[in-house]
Amino acid sequence: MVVRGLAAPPTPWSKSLAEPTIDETAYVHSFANLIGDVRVGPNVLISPGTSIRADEGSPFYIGKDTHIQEGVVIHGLDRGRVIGDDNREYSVWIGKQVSITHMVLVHGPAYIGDRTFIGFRSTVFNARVGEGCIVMMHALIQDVEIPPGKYVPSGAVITTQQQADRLPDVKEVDRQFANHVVGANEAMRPESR
Amino acid sequence: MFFPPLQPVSTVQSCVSGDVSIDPSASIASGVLLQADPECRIVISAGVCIGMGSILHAHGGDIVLEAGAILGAGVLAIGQVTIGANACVGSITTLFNADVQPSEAIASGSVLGDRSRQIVLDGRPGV
Amino acid sequence: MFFPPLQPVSTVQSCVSGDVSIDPSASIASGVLLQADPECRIVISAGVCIGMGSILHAHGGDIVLEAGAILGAGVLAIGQVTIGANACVGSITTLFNADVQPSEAIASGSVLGDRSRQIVLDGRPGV
Repeated sequence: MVVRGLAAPPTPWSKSLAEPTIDETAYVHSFANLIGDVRVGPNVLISPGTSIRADEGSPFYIGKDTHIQEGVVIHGLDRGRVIGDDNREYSVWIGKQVSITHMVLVHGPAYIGDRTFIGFRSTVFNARVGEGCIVMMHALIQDVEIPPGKYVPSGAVITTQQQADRLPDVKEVDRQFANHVVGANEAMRPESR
Repeated sequence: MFFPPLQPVSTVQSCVSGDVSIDPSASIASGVLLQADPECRIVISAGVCIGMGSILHAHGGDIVLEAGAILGAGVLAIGQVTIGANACVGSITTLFNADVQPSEAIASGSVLGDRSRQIVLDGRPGV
Repeated sequence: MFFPPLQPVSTVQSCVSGDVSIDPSASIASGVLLQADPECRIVISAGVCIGMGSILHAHGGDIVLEAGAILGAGVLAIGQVTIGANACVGSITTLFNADVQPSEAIASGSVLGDRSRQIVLDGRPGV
């Protein structure tokens, strides 16, 4: 086998960054890359191969019981903030019991409400996704506010508020499929091994 | 369909965890993650090539890459997946509990095994 | 179409000759041959992956593998060839003075750039 390394590019502005604040009950894999003011809540799971960099936009908030799966990238623009549930300003707010699945890109300013599911390789940029939404795979959500409890099908490109307002409600069948997808990461939690 | 740009690889080395067997003639690019959950296996056969930043996560079954199979950059294979001999899976493809036949070529950016509810937005499916 | 089985590679090391530049993040399997004729170059960009026993021979122009491109096992690229970023070239494919577009997936066993005379034998093209 041939495996070659690639050095992580140095970020010149990251020298004076705040350190992440990680709750002692959270599990952050050693191959996860967290820098800057990232506030990680209780029982959060952060998988290997993730890159959570609050080096331009900051701070980031990741709520209780949330899963960040492999290959997820969370980053934020220098400008632009969202209001978190605590009425403070964040570059990225991710609520509690959220599932951010493999290879999702969350680019701040971005707000993701409690119990929302973001499917494989979808992108949320400059947007608010309300509580209890299900966003399926390979979707793009940009420059919009998605009301709570909405369903975004795979491959959807939602970039106007008109589109966002017409989205259908989540059905039980959607919730079941999302749980099936998330099941793949439950085994990751060290206590369940 | 929109795809986020492939991110630069941040992990210095590839990361392997669980029951993963890799043939010595396989070639694995930088930043690849191979993860087999308990009681699952990942098998990488002879002459297989895996592109940069790909993620293979075996869950509820094995992930088997048969001889000469190739996965492009940024491929995600999750669940139980078999990639047939000499198959070619284009970059940034997602495979969820799905198989690829031997010698089959899958276009870049495909999603296989997505059984979520499809709906029509703005008169176009899924758009 | 018939394909000879991939032969086990006897040379453990790859062989490089001429003006060949290889990004440190590229991964190259055993038995690969990279040969640039005089005044030609071979450029292997970041995150590229080349399968075992592949042969790249730049002749009359450059061979450029853009970032994240991946070539399967036993690929032959000869002449002037550009493989676009994140493209995926299936095993035992032959590229003769031909380009592959970014993110394109080429099925295993393809021939690109063959401009020889095609004839029909037994009612099937080229068989």
